[in-house]
Amino acid sequence: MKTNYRSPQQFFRQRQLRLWVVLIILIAIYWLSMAIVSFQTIPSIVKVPAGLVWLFKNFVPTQRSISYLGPILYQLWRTLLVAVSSTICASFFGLIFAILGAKTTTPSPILRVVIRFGASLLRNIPVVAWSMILLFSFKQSDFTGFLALFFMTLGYLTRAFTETIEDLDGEKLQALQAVGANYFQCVFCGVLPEVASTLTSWVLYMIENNLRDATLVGILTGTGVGFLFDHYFKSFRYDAAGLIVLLIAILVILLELSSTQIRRAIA
Amino acid sequence: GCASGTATGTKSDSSASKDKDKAITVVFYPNESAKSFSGSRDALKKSIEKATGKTVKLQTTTDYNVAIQAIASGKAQVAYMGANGYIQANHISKDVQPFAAQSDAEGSLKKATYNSYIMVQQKDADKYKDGDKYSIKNIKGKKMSYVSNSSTSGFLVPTAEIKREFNVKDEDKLTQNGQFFSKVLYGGSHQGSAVNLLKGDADVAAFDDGDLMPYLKPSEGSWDKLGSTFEVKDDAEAPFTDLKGKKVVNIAMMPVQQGPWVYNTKSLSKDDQEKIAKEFTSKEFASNKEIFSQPGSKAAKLFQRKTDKQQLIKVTDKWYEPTHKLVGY
Amino acid sequence: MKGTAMLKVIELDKTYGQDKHSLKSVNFTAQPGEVTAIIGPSGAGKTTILRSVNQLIRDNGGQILLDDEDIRQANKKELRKIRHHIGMIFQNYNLISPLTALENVLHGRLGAKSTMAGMLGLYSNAEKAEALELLAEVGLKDYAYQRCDQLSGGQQQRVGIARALMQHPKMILCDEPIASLDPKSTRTVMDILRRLAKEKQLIILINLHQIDVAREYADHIVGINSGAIVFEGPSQSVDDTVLQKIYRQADSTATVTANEN
Amino acid sequence: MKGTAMLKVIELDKTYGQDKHSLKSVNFTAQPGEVTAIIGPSGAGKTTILRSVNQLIRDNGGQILLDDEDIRQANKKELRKIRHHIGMIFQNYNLISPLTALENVLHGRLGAKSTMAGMLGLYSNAEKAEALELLAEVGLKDYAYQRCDQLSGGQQQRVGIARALMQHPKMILCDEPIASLDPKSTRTVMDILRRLAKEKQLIILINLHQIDVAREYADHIVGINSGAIVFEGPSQSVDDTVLQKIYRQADSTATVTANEN
Amino acid sequence: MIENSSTTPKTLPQPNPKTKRISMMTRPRLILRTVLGGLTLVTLYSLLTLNTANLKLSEAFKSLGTNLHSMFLQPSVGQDSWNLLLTALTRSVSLAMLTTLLGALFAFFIAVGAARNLSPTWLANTIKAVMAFIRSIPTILWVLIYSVTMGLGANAAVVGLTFHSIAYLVKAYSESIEETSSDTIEALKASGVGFWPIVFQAILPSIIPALLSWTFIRFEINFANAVAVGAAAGADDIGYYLFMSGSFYSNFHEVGLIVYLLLGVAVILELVSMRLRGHYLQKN
Ligand SMILES: Nc1ncnc2c1ncn2[C@@H]1O[C@H](COP(=O)(O)OP(=O)(O)OP(=O)(O)O)[C@@H](O)[C@H]1O
Ligand SMILES: Nc1ncnc2c1ncn2[C@@H]1O[C@H](COP(=O)(O)OP(=O)(O)OP(=O)(O)O)[C@@H](O)[C@H]1O
Ligand SMILES: [Mg+2]
Ligand SMILES: [Mg+2]
Repeated sequence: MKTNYRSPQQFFRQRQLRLWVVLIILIAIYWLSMAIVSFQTIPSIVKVPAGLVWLFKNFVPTQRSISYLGPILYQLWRTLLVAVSSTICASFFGLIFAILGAKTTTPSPILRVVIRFGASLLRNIPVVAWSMILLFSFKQSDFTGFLALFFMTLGYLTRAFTETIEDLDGEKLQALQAVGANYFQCVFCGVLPEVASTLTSWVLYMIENNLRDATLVGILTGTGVGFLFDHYFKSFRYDAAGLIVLLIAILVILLELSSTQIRRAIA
Repeated sequence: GCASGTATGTKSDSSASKDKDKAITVVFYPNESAKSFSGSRDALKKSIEKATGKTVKLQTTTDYNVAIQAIASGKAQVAYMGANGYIQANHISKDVQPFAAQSDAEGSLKKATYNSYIMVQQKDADKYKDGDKYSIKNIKGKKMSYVSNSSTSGFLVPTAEIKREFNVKDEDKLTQNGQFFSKVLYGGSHQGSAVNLLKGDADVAAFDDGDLMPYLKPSEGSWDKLGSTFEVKDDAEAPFTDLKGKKVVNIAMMPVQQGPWVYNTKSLSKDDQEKIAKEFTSKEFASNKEIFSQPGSKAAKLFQRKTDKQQLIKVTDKWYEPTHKLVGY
Repeated sequence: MKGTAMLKVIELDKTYGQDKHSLKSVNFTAQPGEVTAIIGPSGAGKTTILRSVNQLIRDNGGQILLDDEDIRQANKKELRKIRHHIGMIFQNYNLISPLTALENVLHGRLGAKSTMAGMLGLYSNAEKAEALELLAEVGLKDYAYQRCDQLSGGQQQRVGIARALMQHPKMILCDEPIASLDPKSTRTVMDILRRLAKEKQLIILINLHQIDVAREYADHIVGINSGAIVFEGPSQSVDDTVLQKIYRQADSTATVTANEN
Repeated sequence: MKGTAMLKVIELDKTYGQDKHSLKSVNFTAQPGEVTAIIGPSGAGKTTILRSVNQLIRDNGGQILLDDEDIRQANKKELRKIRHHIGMIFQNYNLISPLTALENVLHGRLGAKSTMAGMLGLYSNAEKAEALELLAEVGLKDYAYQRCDQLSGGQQQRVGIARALMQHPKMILCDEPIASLDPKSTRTVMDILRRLAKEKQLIILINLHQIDVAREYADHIVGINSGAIVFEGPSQSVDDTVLQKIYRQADSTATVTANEN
Repeated sequence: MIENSSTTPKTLPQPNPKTKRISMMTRPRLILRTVLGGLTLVTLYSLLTLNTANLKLSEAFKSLGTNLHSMFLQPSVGQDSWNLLLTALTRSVSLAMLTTLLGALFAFFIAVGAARNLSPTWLANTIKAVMAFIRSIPTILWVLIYSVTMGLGANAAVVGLTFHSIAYLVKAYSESIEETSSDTIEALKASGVGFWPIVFQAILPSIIPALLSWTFIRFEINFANAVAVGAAAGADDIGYYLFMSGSFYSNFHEVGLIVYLLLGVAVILELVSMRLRGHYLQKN
């Protein structure tokens, strides 16, 4: 790293130059992408409010949709269970992988690369492919939904946990090393307490995320509230579909609130 | 391919925004009828362009609701859809009107239908006999497989048949586990639904004829006969590779009306409507080798032509009365 | 015992990055039973020396002999064992902030525990009692159950000291342990350290800025400037000329080669 | 001018949480042109006082008069303006670590800039030159372009000092500014602070642990113990009995009510 | 706001000195354990009650093996051409770029309002709730909405996907902002620096590594979404071919090839993000 500049002017000029280069690259990427998919920024943004109006006009739950409340609530409960269980299982394995894969705590750099790319693989196999792989073998059931969510969550949590651990101040770990603590002790007594609150919020977020993804997975596996949504949606019962969205939103907001609350309590 | 087709279509579109109103958007949903035959689609685009003198933009979507909303809202002017989809679109906006559908082999509308089946495995077939005839009386409590709930022949028609037979009022009963059926599966496609049955995940499955023809052959009876037995072909590709030789029997067969070409009368000028309708129902159009697979040829095209007489033929909303009834509006 | 347990640093070298020469051929010894103070201007390399001694940072060359064995040659497992016997007190405390003071002190026992017991934080009652006692000794009896990030700077520093004492160390490395302490606490802490050195024949290596404290409490003083040792001797022999040599030029020229010894 | 620009703290109260009484009816004054030192045991509330003075923490009651106006009544905008004239030096530096020393020093000018210029970090050449000069003055000329997390503790502290000076403040609050400095830097820094106080008639309020430094450099000394002022007077009058009063009991009883004044 | 960081010391009552056992349990720990324990119980319950559809595991895994085999070991272009697939892939990547860039830009400013250490609590909470609401509307719905209001095509796809992109990044960014040490913010506040200068001069440089990693994660998600949903909006991207070969033809070979293409993009992304992060995190 070059640390000596002739004058502050030169230093700031270089800073600015770097900033400009980054900005220009970003703008170039944006412009190129726009051209490739023929996207029109301004006309599109102008129409955003109109879309929102349409959404509320069509999807507001009506009197009729209340009659669907029973099955919706039951499926929502099932979906919540699958979302929670897949997240918890995934976070258990994700934590192990993250500790083994984080730069600061990895026992071997090769393992780190393997884990990172393994996680990337899990995240990036598209849902359609997951559903093909899993549906053909595990059939249409809650279990298939569980597996699909589990694998995708594992991919994300491994990465998120890894980075949380990497962001940790290395000096604090050094203090434990200096005490003569071994690897696992450093992890359990140093790393985990420091990151517990962040990890918890991640876990709660992934539950929320899986609840929403369940709409996608549900369509594929024919289970849960996602399937129900698809069913109402496809049969043009938009009010019922809207009711499902509303209920999911309420649940998601509740989860988010409790997440903040819990994080504050354990911080 | 269709990818480049879209690109050029939109480019001229953004350069001269005036032309935008004049451009005609055609939307396809890859339903049971419209497959990814990009060659056919390009030919279609050319012939519409020739007929109207306007730029044509082709849009494909994988989502059923998007296609229907697009044509109903007038953002797309022309669409090719299944019968059920048409009814839905027409229900949202009366501006959506059919103008052409595939004729029967005689070139008329009389038998302009294809078949939807309810099938069971051959080894269980006897259980579904009512006297010496097959019936669906015994399917209650079984495991059922549909195609998807937006499918006409793989969902709408079979459920209508079951509703009629068992006098069920609430359609939702037929789609939920443990209500009418012990379990309800969705194959995602006609092939998928058939596979559910062949593998034994479902006891009863609904699907149509056209989509299964490459994989099944009638070993007893024919495609048009109730109670026929079908066998998986020896050279069937995935996902049927492991299922060679397995047999299924159709215990119910319902005619399904051919899906229409529709336009939105609000967003397409009268003049263009006539021009396109005329072009589509013309004899030359039917002999376009890119759009119709000619009799005897194996090449997969948008439409199959069994005889020289088969072509697109003019239809109106009235002809779809039976499907209107099935849907309920 | 005294002769063998001595700490001997020989020709220690350290560069950060490629060009930042922070330690240049550092040589000094520290005897058990004595308090050895390292003094020198800010940025001279005091922290760097301390961290090299228990190999928290890898140096570029030299020898660090403890009991005539070179720490630098130890493998991972041996190093852990050695480290368990070296207490360290950090300039910026380095406590695990969400944990209570008590738990941080108990961490001092980790090196002596089995992996499993350490992981799960299973400490015996005796250990807990000892930790509480140590906290009381450094004046933090009432803060045992408080999260460390809610303690004042000086309070955190003292938690760090208690943690080091909890290790029952043979050597204690202190990086400016009294920087954020008030005079009274300073005396308390320095008294503890000196007493430990004498009673248990510990090696105490301590970075200090306050020369008067160094003169009063240290037996042996090492002066460092720009990464090079410029003085080593008994604390009585530190006079104004020596101090001038040590603190000369401060560190605005720290990167420029200085070769006095 | 001297009379009006005085800092007057009246009956200041602060509790952390519900029960932790950290400041109890604190009263003292600080004159421009003078260095006022606050001394007291660790955990007594020195940092808390300083932070209350520029309202970084909201106290529970009392008055803080600067130029006879109560800072506590200022609205957001006024507060920002007032704060721009108050330099602050933190116990743990509080620099933006990924940025260079130079940039951190320049941050001292942000309060005087328009929002836009501040957002984009547009500094004039004169400001840049001044920042470099200030860095040179605290002995960090060669470190101007180094990331702050690569500086030693004392180096970071001095960057913080330069940042405060960059504000051209009317008052400087220093939270143990010399804790991690070597004696020479300590002198440099304290000399700078004293000179500034005299030359520019600044109010300098400084938390110190080193009594000798306080005695030498401060004009006025405030002693605090367990959140209560136990002494206020010129630095000459600080004798052993006073010190005993200030440092008595240390802070193991900091939470227990103590009502001497 | 920042100043009122009054935290109650969360200690349990002092352990009774007479009892021999010295407890180290504090309230935060208790809460954490309760939460984790509760979640574990729910997990156990739901795992035990999962409907497995009479699954025969051995058979399932065998067929999984064959499928994976034909997917990953025998990829082929199927009935489409390389040219077609690569063009479509570029289109998908572009969609992801657009939605990520747009999302990041909007999200950063909204996130500042949603960060509890910068904005009043009511505002932060409101924004967070609105974002949570936006997130819970399925992407396909957004796409539907915008293909109705502006017609099928890239415009609808980009706008539809950007909504989620923004909602997600606002949450992520605002939490990163909340994690910046309040001390450093305090230092600038103490010198009377205004709000936006603090955001850009203190917070932004401190959280760049976090922002980068979040943005890259989102890029990945956007890419996946573009594949899943872009096709529905008629953006004519790789998702269309994946859908056709997967859901319609069950052509494992072509699905395999497309998955390889997608993974290729993901690996490149991962490499770029690792490098950038390393660059900003480096301290030595
Ligand atoms: N991680 C690092 N990367 C690069 N240079 C570093 C790093 N850590 C320290 N240095 C440099 O090495 C030199 C010695 O640093 P060290 O921390 O040992 O000083 P010190 O004597 O402890 O100073 P102080 O009394 O101020 O704490 C300094 O010039 C410092 O800038
Ligand atoms: N955020 C906080 N929450 C709860 N208690 C706090 C908090 N900050 C400080 N305290 C308590 O308030 C008291 C005074 O703290 P303060 O930081 O003002 O002490 P100090 O005099 O600056 O000590 P030192 O010299 O060690 O820095 C201490 O008992 C401390 O534990
Ligand atoms: Mg140091
Ligand atoms: Mg303090």
